[in-house]
Amino acid sequence: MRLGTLHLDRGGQIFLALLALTTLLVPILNLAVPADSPLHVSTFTVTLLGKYLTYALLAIAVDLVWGYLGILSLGHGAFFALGGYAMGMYLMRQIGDRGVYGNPELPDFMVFLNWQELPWFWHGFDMFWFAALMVMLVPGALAFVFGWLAFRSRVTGVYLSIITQALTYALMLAFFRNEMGFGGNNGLTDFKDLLGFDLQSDATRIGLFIASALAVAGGYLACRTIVTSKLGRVTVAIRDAESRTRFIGYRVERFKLWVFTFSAVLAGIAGALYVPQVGIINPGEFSPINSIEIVVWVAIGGRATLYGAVLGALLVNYGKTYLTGVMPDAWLFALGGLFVLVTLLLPQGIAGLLRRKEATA
Amino acid sequence: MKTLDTLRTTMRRDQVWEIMVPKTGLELDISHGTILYLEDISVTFDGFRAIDRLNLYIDAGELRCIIGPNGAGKTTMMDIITGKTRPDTGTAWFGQTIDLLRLSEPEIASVGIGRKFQKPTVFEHHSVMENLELAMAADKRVWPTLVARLTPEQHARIDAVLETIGLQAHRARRAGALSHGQKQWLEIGMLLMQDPHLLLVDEPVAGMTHQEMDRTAELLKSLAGRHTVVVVEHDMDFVRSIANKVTVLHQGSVLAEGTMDEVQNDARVIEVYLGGDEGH
Amino acid sequence: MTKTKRFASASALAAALSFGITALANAADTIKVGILHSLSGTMAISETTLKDTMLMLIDEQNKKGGLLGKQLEAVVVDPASNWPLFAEKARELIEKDKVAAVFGCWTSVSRKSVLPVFEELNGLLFYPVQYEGEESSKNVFYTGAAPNQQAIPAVDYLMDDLEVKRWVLAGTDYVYPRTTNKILEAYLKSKGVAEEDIMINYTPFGHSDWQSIVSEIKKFGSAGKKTAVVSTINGDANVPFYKELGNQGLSSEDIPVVAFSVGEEELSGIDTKPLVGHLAAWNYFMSVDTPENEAFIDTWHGFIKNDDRVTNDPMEAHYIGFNLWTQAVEKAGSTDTDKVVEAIIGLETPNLTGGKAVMLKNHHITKPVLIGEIQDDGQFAVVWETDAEVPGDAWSDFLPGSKDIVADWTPPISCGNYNSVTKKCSGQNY
Amino acid sequence: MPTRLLRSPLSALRLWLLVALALCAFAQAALAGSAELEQGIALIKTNKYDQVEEGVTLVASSRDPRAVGLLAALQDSDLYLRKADGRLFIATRSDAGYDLIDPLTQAPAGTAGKRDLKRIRINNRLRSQLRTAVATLNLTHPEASVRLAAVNEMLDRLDADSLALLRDLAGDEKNAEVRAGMTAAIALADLNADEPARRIEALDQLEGNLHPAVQGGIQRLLDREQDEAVRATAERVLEGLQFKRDLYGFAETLFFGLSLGSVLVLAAIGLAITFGVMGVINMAHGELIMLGAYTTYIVQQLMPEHIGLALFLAIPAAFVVSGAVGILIERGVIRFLYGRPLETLLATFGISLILQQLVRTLISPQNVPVANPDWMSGSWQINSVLSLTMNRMYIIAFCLIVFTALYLVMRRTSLGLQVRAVSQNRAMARAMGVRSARVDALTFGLGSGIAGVAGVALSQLTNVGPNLGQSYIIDSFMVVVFGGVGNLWGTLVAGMSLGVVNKILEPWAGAVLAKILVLIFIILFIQKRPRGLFPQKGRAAEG
Repeated sequence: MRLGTLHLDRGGQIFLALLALTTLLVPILNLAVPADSPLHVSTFTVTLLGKYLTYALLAIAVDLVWGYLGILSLGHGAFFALGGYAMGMYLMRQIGDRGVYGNPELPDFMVFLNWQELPWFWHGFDMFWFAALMVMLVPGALAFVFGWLAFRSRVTGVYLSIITQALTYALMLAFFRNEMGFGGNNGLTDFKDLLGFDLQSDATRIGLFIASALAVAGGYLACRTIVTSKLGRVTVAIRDAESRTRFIGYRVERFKLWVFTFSAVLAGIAGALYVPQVGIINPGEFSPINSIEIVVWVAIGGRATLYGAVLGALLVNYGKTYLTGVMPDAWLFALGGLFVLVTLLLPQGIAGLLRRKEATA
Repeated sequence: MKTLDTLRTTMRRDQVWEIMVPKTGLELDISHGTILYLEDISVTFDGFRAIDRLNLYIDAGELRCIIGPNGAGKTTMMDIITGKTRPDTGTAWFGQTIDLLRLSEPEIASVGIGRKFQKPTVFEHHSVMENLELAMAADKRVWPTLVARLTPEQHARIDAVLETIGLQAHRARRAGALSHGQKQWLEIGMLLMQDPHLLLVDEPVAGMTHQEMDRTAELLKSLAGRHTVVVVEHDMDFVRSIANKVTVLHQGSVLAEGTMDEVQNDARVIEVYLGGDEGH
Repeated sequence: MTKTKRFASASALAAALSFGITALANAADTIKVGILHSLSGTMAISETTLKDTMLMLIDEQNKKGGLLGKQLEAVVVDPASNWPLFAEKARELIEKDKVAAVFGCWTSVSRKSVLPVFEELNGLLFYPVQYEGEESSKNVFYTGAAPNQQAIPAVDYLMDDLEVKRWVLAGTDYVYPRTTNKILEAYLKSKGVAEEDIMINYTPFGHSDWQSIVSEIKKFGSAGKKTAVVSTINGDANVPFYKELGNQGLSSEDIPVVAFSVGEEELSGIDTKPLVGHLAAWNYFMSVDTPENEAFIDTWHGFIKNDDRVTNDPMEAHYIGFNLWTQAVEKAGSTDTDKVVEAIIGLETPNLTGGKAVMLKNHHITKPVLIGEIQDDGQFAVVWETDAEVPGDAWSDFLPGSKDIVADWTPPISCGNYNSVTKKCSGQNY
Repeated sequence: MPTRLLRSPLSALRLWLLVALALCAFAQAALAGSAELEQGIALIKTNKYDQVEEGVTLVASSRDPRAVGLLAALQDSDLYLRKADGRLFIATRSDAGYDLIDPLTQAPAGTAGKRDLKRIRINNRLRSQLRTAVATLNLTHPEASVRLAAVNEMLDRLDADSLALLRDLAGDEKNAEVRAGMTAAIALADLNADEPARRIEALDQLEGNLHPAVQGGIQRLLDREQDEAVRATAERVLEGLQFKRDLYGFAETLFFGLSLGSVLVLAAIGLAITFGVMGVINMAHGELIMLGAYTTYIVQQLMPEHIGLALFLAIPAAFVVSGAVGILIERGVIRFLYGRPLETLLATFGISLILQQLVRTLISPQNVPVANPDWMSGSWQINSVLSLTMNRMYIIAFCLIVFTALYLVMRRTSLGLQVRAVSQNRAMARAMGVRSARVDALTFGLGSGIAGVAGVALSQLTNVGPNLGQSYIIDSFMVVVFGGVGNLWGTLVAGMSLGVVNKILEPWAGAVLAKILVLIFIILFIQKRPRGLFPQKGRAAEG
């Protein structure tokens, strides 16, 4: 047991080893190897990998609540987006007077809408520590309040899934409103620098890539610690037989609440790392379809394995990048077909397939 | 209207809000010799009266069997005691001091009532040992659970229970892979790990072979005395083999109570079991 | 026993790395042109046509012998109406496919999303849709209308010719309608329209239940003054809006609607009988009778192999943008971004309505403004047009924040965001 | 109007015409009239906006009974010029090109090809003028209903000459309603009378008249009125009007709410079967609706001459198409996933992507046009403030019919019995001899077919395009969950109440905020009642 959280987790060990290798190699291949060398990794690839890693962290967060707690959240995109907005607000404030209107106080879109002063909820976001705190606090608090309401009154199964969907849908509509003060449909964009580092420079991109890799590794280890502890056994018990768990004396709603909140915080961190790498955050991230897609990654990778979630996120997103370029007119057929086939043929996901091969080998 | 009333009660100035009142009297008091009081309980589902003004008293340390035809309200009664179902009327007290109707399921479990379900529900994805570990009496709050490690005493206790239920050889096996009878025992083992004052056992021998049945009877009998055991069962032979006192439920209320012989000779019981068309 | 698994994980990662490493170096014999329009998702409705238009233009150019003696090659990607994906695809086109120019984007947010990428990698984007202005980038050429090339002339027409006294500004809640309405509000007030004679209403994207809003407009319009609706409602939310107008009995004589986002393509999705007489302001209509337009429509029908397909304003914008780009490349003798950017300013090309489109110093072009009435065949009859082309204005004179700002990409200013009062250039990324 | 006339360079001519019109009204000089008619027609033939405008004025002032047909045709853009001989005809499209009718005699005049004719173009200004002109001419129309419509039309644009005409005609008018309308118009003009008593009298006459022009007129009177007595009367009348208006306004909101609710119910009701009864989280539900809408389009394309009939035929066709696709999905995918409801979500999500892209590829990424039959458009005018649009009324009725039919199927047929049996206890039902595989397929087909039927209805209200399904799927799930999974009544009540609540909130919160509030309301409501409005009770619901 005490050999560490990675004991008996070959998938996790391999994943972390590969992650460490990539994190070491990619910066070298990007910065030190000349651009014309076949070994050179382009900045495009670095940003892309960084983006995939934030998705992987998001998928881990979803797998924690879905795979180990049985809560199918169709609203995790909301926590991701909120974390992203918190980071985006910091980046907006960092622009300072370099915006198109040169207003030192107000972001461009506020000048544009004739706002005279900064809304109260924008204060404090000029400080990185505050923004970093909000990245975790806002999604966490929302998840806590929402979870407290929902778990206390024992909303379960599809009912829970649908109201998480309602939550993210409502947030999407709200953030689309320009009156909300988050830039409406255009969202937040045109970022310049982060902690004084130019976001356009290769070194910053590498830095963000490494930060994402560390976050994924940290998130993975944290989740792994939870699921291998007795707490993890309780959550699986809740997943499999909720009322039985209650009858042996566990306050199911509290377990659900804390794990759900933790998962939301992870999703928020993923969002915060995502935004500086893609350069934009807008209400589209709240769209219910996005949240469903996250669940699909986890399902394809394999539920309740954590590393499967990472695998699924990487695979589906790489597939998307690749197919939208190669077969722009037909990639949805491939993606849709993949979803159907994996559900039918690989109920345990790819991780399940690997495990099965391992068992028969 | 109902919300208005709630609001009015909430706003009463002479009262402290319910949530702020500390829950008192969670220590079991059985000084009067009775551990469970169910009085005047009624439950209705969709117009169907599942429990109809039920009165039932269980003495501390006794082994009580409850029988009755299908739909007599046996499982519903257990649901009420464990907090799964709230009755429309009536009171349910555990000992002298604990009002069961004000507690949630985990609270009821933690004051010392354990339950085995009709359909064996063990945690299928956990090993036998993990099942027992989860059920073990311990601090069951979130943070302590995260940092909990098994102490040597706890290991010893699990081993002891494993021996009692005869599953030592299967300790690392997935519970889902156990046979039906083994699951039943595992569930009883989980009950034991909880170390409850009152055990509610719903149809423990359904689907068991004769040998398994005998062992179960032994086990239950050995528990009585130190624990109070209430068994709901259909199998008359099994009931006869363990019970000294039997309660017959019919249409949601007590029809007869006494030793097995007494109830078997009770004219109303015979009528219900043989004369009625819903015989077993 | 874990070999398979390790292999699978490793190959997944290797695959992820490989497309970055294998930078294609075979771009020597063709000039690549990127097409960045959504082919799936919500915007596919509008953008797919533009992809086809670009393919047609490239095809035609190749028939004429290509450019600089090389054939053009279209690189089509699908950003799937997903704004971050736009940025990713833009990067892919410039960095990986090494395209010489990109034609694409429709919504403002997609343009905003790709803008930093184009500026960072020094790419070229031709943006073909009417937009809210307040932007001028070194790397972007705006071939659609700026607000002064669409909204203000339309309001002038309503005011002078239809004697409209009361105004409903209805729009979808995003930046283009917000800005346009801000500009119009300021403009109307400057013309003496009272506050209570202006009603502003915003609805979400894809709004489909217009009953309450139309009923409100009806009430607003029954105050005895001639009322008109200026609609910046986005694309296909217009269809249920017009249907509701028709059903509640509001005809174009009672309350005319002038729309800035409704073109032939949007109308091809509806029965236009109840809409006859409502207006739209554009810089091009399919019904315009010129030889250039006739040729364009014939080519289009031949290319798409369907004579029922319509043409619209953004298609013309791509036509102009593409022609200006090819001219600039020929003039510069290279597809190098800096050379093309320098060469393109001041070039002119015939537009499809019988005039000339000139690329201005602020990267916008000159356009005529046409106002058309919807006919029952889904086409527009031009009822009014400007005497000459109107130069596009990047920074509106009617917004307090931008009235001192000018864009001029020629020396000595060379800035898209030059404050003529403080003499400072701000908001540039380099 | 008169001020505008003076602005034009031809104002002198117009002024003369005005006099002529006034004269004509009394003298009925047929000869002079026909001369004006000829002159007007000549101007219309020029096909230049301002000259046509002059022409219309002339034709209208001729008061020639033949003028109405001509002007009405021009108003409908049906008036064409034959290039060969420069004669005007009313042309209607036919198989061979156009059928021609003489605009003055209304006699058939042969046919012509598309290229032989040139349409007389009109613009908004002309349309407006034509409307008044036609209305003025229609004041003497033999049909009372036409006269009434004409009077109401004129209330909006009263001027000196139309008023003179109305005063003249009011005395002879036989029909009470039309006369009331004319009196109201005169009273409205009398609000400007010099004597206070006449103003009060006019106000009394206008009491309770809901025509928007009346309220505006009284409001303007109040703004300038000095006389206390008149003020008091005006305020009283206005207050009464306002009360009535509010009342009808509320009725209108309710109607809007119910019609929105009907759309929600229609969209959700198929899902109430597939999701509610079978437990399949069917993300492809929206696309099944979309298929229904596309079926409508295709049926209309097959019979372009009979739009209305096509719509009726589309209902069974859409049911069959969507139902068949549904059965295909069930047999091909879902049947392997029973007992794993959350995984049906993933598979059906994939199917929805495929179906969307399929439509984009096979038909078109653009929206397709679906025509509304004439009886679907327009509205039922109850009074000047309350009118119920026809298409919405049909939708409400259609929704109730579909609901009733489905309800009867589920309650009264053996299929319904078997469906309920399977959904409650699969093993038991199978033991009782229910062929559960067949029942599953049929149930899913039924739910999908109903979704297709909903698509037919939606095609009449909104865009038919590949994204159609996406815009309804989330709302559908909300409705089903809010109503209580597995309960058809719940779906009906939930859809209707969400629709009404949304519409009540909309005027003061705006469309977006109203929707957000409704969503928050659903979230909080589910906390209070975790199994929806009408939960399934008892043991069956557990586990």
